Amino acid sequence: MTDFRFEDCLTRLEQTVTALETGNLSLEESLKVFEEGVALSRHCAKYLDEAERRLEILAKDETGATTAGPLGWNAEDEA
Amino acid sequence: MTDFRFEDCLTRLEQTVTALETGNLSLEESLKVFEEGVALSRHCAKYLDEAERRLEILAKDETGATTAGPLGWNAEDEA
Amino acid sequence: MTDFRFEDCLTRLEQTVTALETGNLSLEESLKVFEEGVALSRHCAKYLDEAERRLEILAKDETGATTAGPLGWNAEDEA
Amino acid sequence: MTDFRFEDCLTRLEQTVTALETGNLSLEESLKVFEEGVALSRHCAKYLDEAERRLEILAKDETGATTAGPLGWNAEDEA
Amino acid sequence: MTDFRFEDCLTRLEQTVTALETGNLSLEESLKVFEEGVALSRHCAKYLDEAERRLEILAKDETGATTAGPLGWNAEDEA
Amino acid sequence: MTDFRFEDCLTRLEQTVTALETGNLSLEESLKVFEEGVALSRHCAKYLDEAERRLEILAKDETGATTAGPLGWNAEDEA
Amino acid sequence: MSDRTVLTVSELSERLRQVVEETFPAVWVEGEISNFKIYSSGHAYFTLKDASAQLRAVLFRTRVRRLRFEPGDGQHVLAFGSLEVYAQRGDYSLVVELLEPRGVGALQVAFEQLKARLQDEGLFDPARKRPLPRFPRKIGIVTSPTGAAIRDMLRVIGRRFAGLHIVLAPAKVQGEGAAAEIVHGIEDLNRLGDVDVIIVGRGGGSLEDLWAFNEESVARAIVASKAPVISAVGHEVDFTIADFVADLRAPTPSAAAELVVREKQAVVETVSELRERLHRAMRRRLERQRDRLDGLARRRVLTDPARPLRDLARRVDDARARLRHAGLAAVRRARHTTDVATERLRAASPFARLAAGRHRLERLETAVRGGMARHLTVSHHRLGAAVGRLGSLSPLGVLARGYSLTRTAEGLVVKSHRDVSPGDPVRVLLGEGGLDCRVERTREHDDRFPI
Repeated sequence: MTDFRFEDCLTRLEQTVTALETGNLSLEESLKVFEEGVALSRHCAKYLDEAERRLEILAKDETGATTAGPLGWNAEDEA
Repeated sequence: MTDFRFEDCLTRLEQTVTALETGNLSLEESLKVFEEGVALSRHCAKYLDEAERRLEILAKDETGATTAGPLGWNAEDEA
Repeated sequence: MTDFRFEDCLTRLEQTVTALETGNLSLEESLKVFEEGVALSRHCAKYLDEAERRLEILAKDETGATTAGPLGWNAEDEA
Repeated sequence: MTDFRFEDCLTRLEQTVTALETGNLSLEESLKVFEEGVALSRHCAKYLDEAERRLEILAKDETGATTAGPLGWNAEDEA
Repeated sequence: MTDFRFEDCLTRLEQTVTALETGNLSLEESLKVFEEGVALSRHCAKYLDEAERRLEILAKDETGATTAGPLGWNAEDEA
Repeated sequence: MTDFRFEDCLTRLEQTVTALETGNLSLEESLKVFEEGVALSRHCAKYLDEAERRLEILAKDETGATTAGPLGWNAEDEA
Repeated sequence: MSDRTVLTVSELSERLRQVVEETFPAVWVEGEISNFKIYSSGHAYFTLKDASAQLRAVLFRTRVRRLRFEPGDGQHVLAFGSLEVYAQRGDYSLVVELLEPRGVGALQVAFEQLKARLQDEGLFDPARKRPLPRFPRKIGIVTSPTGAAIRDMLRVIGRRFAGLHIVLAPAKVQGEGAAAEIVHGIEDLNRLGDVDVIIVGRGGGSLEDLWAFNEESVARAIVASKAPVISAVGHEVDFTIADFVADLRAPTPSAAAELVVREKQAVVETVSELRERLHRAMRRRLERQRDRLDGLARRRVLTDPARPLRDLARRVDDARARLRHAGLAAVRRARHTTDVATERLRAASPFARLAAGRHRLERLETAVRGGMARHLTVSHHRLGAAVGRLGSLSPLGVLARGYSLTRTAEGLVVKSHRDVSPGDPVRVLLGEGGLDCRVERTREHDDRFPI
């Protein structure tokens, strides 16, 4: 999921939801789908949190030092 | 960004704003653009601060001693 | 600036001022030009102070000893 | 300036003053002319002092012995 | 001035005074002429003093002894 | 001036006085003439003071030479 | 008319008298006596006449007595004397000294001849005559030591001037040998060398008495004398050859003495006056020169020679002051130009541009932050919506009703007893929590209600 962009992730989450809503899935499938949705949502939230945190850091960082790298999904994997 | 003139820098910052405002960017892209914008703005502010400082020094310097070099971007880079 | 005569210096100062007043310069250029202008104006003022001082000394000096050399920019550069 | 006669010296001094007063000279020229004028005026004043001193000596000298040489600019130059 | 007769001396003194009074002389010349005039006038006065003294001696000297030599300018020069 | 006769002496004295009075002499000449005049006048005065009455008579001695002897006779007594 | 000279009778008579008496001091006249008359006074008056003229003549008593003949009318005579004008009567007459009958006087002839010869020689020439010394110191006198003449002269000299040296050369003045003695006297006096003047003379007498003074030797001696000679022979009208050749003729010896000797006081005064004039002239001369010198020495150019210097010094000072002023003015002008340029420079300072730049920068920065924040907000919303919907769709909702879900270790849901074998671990998901179980046995049938 590393290379997923936030928007792609969010889109999949919404597809997952839609799949669940149709109700055509077996319990097992819906459980799988549901779990994926939860993971996706968590991922997105985390990304947003991180983004906000960095925004705040940038806003407050008077020293002007930028954080080392770009905000990526990888960091989440390690969390 | 070393060789950018202040005006160029400001122009890029404006482009950044436009890019952000159009909303066509992914969140990741936005973040990247945002960070660049912040960096540009800091750069400009710093330049302005430095310029202002030097002007003030010039205005107040009754000893007539001029600062060593011309007011340039290089000095800032080394800061 | 050593070899400049006072009049040359003054002429450059005036050119500097005119350049600044027309407003066609970039901020960097105008800063540079302004600093040069300030330096020129200080140079001229200093030269005038020195000239006046020497004038008074010469006018009052009853011993008749004249100062050694001509009033030049060099002396100022070493100040 | 050794061979100048006092009258020539005074005439030059007055010309110098007039030249300065017309104000058509550059500052450097003015200063040069001024210094020359000061030198001339000192020269003249010194000569007059010397002349007066000799006149006093002559007036008081009851022996009638005249001083050895003529009053010249040379003597002054060696002063 | 040894060989000058008193009258010549006086005539020269008169010329000297006239020359000074016309005022056409340069300062150097008039100083020289003045010195000469002073010397001449002293010379003449001295001569007259001496002549008067001898007149008195002769007038009072009842012994009739005349002084040795003639009253000349030479004697004065050696004084 | 021993050999001068009183007569000549007086005549010269008169000439001397006239010469002095006409005033055509130079001062030096006047002084010389004056001194001579003083000497002459002394000479004359002395002559008059020293003159004494003598009466002599010439007689021939044995050799036939004429000698002058006193004439013992007082004319005044008979007057 | 104005140049017409008018004389009174007296004046004319006086002039006539001078002319006549000086022109004819001694003259011989030849004529015939008439009207001869001797008055009671003893003087004789007569007229001398010839064919066409006549001349009054008088013979005083003393002369009358010396006459050697008896004069009378009609007698032809030679008369010697001088002419005198008698102003009161307006006539003139010959005062006769000698009167001789015509043709009688051999002496007369000799006199006339000698006089003519000496005159021709120029011995009577006035130009030859030497001036007398005005102040003689030594006076020689040739005369008789016993005569009246020496007495008279010494008296006069003694009275006027005490300090004179007089040398008397004694000489017979009449009779045999008189001329020789007179000559010797003159020569002896000259030999002394220092005699200033010589008086030769005697008292009056007859023509014969005076004759020695008419001798040529005496005349020559007088001419040869180095010292000027005064002749003083007889009284008034006795004229001799000596009188003619002498440097001066005195009528009498005492007159000669008076001529020679001046008053001493006058001489002394003359000398002192000369001395006075001498000193005065010299003093005046010196004073004049002194005045001239003082006048020159007092001239301003000599007493105050520094005067022109002061003018020049003022000129120099003026020039100096102007120089300083002009120099400072030049600097001031330059300073003004510089100040104007500097003021413009200050006005053109890029400070304003900096402010504008900063303003624009701030705006842009705000825009950047705003854009980003908006983006994040939109993302949050979208995520929130998705998460909300997902929550309501959880398949685990049935568990709450008592159902449970059993999965294999591989996570597969166990739907049939055949899905597991005894001993297999299974995980049971409950409404609340879960169970980790192991399969004890499998059953083909359970106790559920048949449907």
